[in-house]
Amino acid sequence: MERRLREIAREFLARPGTLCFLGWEAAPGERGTRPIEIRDAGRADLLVWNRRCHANLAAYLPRFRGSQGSIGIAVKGCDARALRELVRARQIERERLFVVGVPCAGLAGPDGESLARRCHGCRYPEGFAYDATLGPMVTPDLPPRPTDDPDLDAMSPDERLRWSEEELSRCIRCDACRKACYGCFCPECVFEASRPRWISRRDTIAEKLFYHAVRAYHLAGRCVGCDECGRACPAGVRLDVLNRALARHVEELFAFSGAGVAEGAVPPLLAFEPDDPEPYPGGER
Amino acid sequence: MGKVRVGVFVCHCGSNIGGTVRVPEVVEYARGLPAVRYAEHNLYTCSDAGLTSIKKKIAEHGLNRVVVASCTPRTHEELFRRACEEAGLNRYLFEFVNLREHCSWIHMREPDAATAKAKDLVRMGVAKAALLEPLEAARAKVTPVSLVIGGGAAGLAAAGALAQQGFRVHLVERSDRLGGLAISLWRLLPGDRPAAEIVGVLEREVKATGNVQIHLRTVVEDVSGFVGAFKVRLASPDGPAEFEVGTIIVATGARELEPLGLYRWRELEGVMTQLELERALSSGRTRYGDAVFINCAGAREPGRTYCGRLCCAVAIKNARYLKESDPDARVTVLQRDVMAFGAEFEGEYRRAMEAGVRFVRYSPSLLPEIVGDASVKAVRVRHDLMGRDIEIPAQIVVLTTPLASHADSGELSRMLKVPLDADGFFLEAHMKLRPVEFATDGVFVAGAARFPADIREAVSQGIAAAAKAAAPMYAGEVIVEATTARTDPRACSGCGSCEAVCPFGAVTVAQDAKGRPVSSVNAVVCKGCGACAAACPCGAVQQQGFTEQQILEMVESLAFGREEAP
Amino acid sequence: MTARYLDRARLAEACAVLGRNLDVFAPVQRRPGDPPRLELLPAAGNVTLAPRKPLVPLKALFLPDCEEIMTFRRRGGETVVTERPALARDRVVLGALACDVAALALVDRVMLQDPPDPTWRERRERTAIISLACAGEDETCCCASVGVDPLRPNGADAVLSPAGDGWLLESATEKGERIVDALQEVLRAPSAAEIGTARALTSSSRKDSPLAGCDRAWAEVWERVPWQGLAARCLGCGVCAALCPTCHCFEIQDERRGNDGARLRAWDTCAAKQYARMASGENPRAKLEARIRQRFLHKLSYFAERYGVIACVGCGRCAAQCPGATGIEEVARLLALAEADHG
Amino acid sequence: MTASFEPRILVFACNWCSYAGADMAGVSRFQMPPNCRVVRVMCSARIKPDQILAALTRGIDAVVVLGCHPGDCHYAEGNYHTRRRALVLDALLATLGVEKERFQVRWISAAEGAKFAAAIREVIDTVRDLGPNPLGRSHGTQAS
Repeated sequence: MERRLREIAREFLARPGTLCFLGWEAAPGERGTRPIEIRDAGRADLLVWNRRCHANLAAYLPRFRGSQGSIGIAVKGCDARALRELVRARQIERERLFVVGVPCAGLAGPDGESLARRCHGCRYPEGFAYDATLGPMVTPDLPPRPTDDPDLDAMSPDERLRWSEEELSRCIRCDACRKACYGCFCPECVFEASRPRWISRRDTIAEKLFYHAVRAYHLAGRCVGCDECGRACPAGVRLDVLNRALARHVEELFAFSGAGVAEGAVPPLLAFEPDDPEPYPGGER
Repeated sequence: MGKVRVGVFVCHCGSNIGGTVRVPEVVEYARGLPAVRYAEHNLYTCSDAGLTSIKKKIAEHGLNRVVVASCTPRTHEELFRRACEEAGLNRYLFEFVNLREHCSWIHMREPDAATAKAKDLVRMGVAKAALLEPLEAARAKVTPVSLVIGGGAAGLAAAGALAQQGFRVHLVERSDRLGGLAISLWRLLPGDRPAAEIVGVLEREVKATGNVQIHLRTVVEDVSGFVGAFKVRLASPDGPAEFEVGTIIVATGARELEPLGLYRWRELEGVMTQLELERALSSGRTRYGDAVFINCAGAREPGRTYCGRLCCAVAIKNARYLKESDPDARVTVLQRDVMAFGAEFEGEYRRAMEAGVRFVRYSPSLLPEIVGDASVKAVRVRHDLMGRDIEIPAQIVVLTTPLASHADSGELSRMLKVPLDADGFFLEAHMKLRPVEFATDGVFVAGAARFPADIREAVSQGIAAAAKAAAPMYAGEVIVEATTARTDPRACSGCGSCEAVCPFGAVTVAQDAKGRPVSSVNAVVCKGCGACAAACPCGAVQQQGFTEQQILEMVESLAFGREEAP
Repeated sequence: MTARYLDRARLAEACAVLGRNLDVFAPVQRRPGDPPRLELLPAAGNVTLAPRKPLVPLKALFLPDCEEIMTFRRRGGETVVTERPALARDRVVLGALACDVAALALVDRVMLQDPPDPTWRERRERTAIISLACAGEDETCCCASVGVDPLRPNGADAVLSPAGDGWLLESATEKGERIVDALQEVLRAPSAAEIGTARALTSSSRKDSPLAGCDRAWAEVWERVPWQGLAARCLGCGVCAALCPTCHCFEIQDERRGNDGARLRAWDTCAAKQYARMASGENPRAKLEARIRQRFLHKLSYFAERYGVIACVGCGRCAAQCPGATGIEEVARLLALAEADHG
Repeated sequence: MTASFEPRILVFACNWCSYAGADMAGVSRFQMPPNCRVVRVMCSARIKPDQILAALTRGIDAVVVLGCHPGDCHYAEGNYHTRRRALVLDALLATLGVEKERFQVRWISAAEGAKFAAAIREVIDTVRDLGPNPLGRSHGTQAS
């Protein structure tokens, strides 16, 4: 497959009007792989594909807004979902992209052996129009959720609060989760703005809770579960648990197919149905 | 603008506030708040004395923000804003704090708590006031010309009413003659007068004004712009036409539902719809022999659940006529239940029964069957009361189908950015309070385009829509709310969340010079609800007068502002 | 200064003893697999004296992520200002690693040059550092390449060297001596064997890093470094700066909430987009590659030009944590390459 | 301690229905405990969940959003968006372990002064029983 990927990239870059090809290359030392932006066909041989190609390359697309030339990009299932969302949100034009589908049977966890957390319950995007693929792009049969996930549903609100405060208190406010997120493409984030200053730099649990709650809300119905935030987090905060829980709620509430899963699906917060459920039954007339 | 200088005016409202809240204490507290340069209390701030004092203090203390803590903005905001304006202050540099309805009146037995709460409310008001910015209401010129889409009864009535008031009207009708559905009818209830005669009156009135340009065999191809300045493009055999109008009235009417696949219509000779019968009657044929009417054909069933409202009356009218013009003929109306609303229609119902028309109830679970090979012989139906099938001989079967929306109403709704309901009829802004208006300014609806209407309703709705449309054209301009949304292009990612939630199509995302998507708000179309501001993840879209900063400042003022712990 | 010995079994006791008169900070592990954090004792979790880099470097105890310099409260029109109070007690840090300790000396050069930063100075003067001899933690460690001795850390007041089921404790300064004295009741004399093991310790920290001999001006070379390539895989997440023991930029914010407020000093970084943005909205380093170049050249070139040493202690945190798997070592390599091509 | 505890509750009300409903409650002299502070917005759809989260993490004990009844929105669709946002915010708060009573949405028409008073009394009672907002407790406490 790796060879095929290199061929495809080489052929693509040989065409006129191409800007670059986004893929993965081997990283120095024990770090596995890392993203690479190839501009000349001669370097296509640097491309690799293996269970440690974690980076969601779609996260690099918004930076090409306003530039010229077509962009080749290799995508796994989760990356393709993100890419579809980015196109919907006008952050990149689909026509500019040459999308190479990479069949991923599940990435490696930190130990190199186990299944990466993000890959549990993976769903490949439906009816996605790849320009080329390295094989059939079908959802692999993977366990729905990591076995070491805390079962939030089984907890009382109080236990959940203690869990989230303990979890979020580990956050060191480095902002890496936000900046690593494919969906955080705002030119200036609310957390960077000074008028108003939404968040204080103070190192308190309340501020961290606010930060992560707002972040989760802004991504509700848009989070594709690629867990790049979790990979970027140096403190090992279990953002994936929060993200997965909220995504599940949103999908159940609005019979939503999931961010980037179905073509043309609109994130639930950008639409409504007159007969949506009542937040407070009995709150009606 | 320079340093913020807030003035606070706390009202006793006689004893309404002062009887519970210790007003002087609140004023003293206000004096200590950041940016407050002056504070006083008035017996009645809304009195001449109070208003004069506000103006005087603005000048004396160089106040550039005014907070009045008294009653409710819903009744008094305009008054105080005007006072600020008269003192040379932009009217939007005023903030209202409600100490009466929201404090003294609901905490009458707790003066201490009410006074503490009053301090909180004033502090929050001052916090917002310090961040207020001067605003200008957008104004848009209104072209005193109206477009009426549809030349039926409603459209004619609307066009006539506008033209009589001196406005020029473009009346667009896609068929080759005016009158709509009504002209194919024979006689009209109530009053049982020839339809053509009534429509003729409307048509003559319209033509007499000399202000109406009639476009026959013409369709609306495109509409852009907004209230006051809609750009309209028409298409007709004699070529396209383009012009600008200030208002638009949708009077596209409805059509009789064709009962395709029902009761062997168009398969057996003698099976016809009410409209086909009316045409036959108009042509002068009076005797038809035994007749069976089947009501609710294609109505009140899955897929088309609504009741046509008028069809029963039509069937009653025609059944009676057939019976009276051929007393030996057996005339039967098969019905699921009879909808003859109002004194007139109920009267018609009685007259029909007295004339000898039989009304037989059938159940939707056992639909009548037509008997006959080439032509109708009889109708077999399960008699609800007798509980057994009966066969009613018939030379003709008349199917009573409901009025249905036009198949292409969707195109027009997209063009005008106005909604349709589940059945494809146009949906007004508020079913009770704004029956002929759309949420979109300058666009109105009348007649069967909204829902099956008889001619009386169509005409009155046409006149109502005309009255609504005339208002902005008389004024010559629309002044729109200043607290509209605004986008900061540098902060905008162009993700389109704002565009997606705007009910008025006021927000659009388009590529900027650099090819980046950026949202922008049309202040004239924007109604200032703020839904877009709340949908914008990064605060690039702001609602003026209710900015993120102003609201957050109030929140923090409540959360952290207390001098004593709560 | 004689060597003493601390049995692992008595570690907790030792902390308690020091805690009588001092604020004690030590690496604490909250849950298995976590990187340790330097926390004020007593803290939730176990004190772990192991050669594992704390998540947040030692620097943070002297220049915290965010701190109040002063507070102001508005009362009935009056504003009351309160300055940050002095430290209540002297402090001691247990188990600091050589890289983090060496980093303090680098930041000293900035913070203590005239006029010295009073907060930094007070904390430096009133904090004793008992470091842990480090055998080298992971592949990204290369402190040995930049003149740091992981076994006998420069700038430590005393050193704990693992030996047998405990540590050999040797003071290196007056301050360290006082700590050792304070601990006498939980210490014992080491056996010859224990001294032997401690002396025989070696470290795996690499000496061959391109960072070695990097300490000079790179002005004529750096244009030819492919910064764009680095930028292409950089997410701009800033984790490199957040974890760097020598980054020392901060911003001052006046934060008002309701009628109260504080003047805050909080970390800032040239890796962040807003860092170089001016009031006018102009931003000379709006481009990601410009920010990356600034961040690494400041450490490898500008700092070296000014102070004669590079602002890197080879702790490898940046390389280990970067989602794009880029570290300062790689930049040094690229500089060397660029130079090689050049001449 | 919860015995003497008096919650601070922030109420956002839309100008056209709920704020008028609150006025109606005042005009009718319906008495209620003084724990609520009403902030007026033109439409409930203006309220950004960020603002609600800000209030809660800054120690406000509960936030109530009031809007017109679904279908009656002055802006046709505003409260439908409010409803969806509320459902998502509910789910988020539940996930984090914040009691759902601390954020509530109610539909109050301009005529429903009595309903406004009843809703406010109910919210105050439930939140008084819940005790102080734990997020407020953690406010100011240094983490890690």
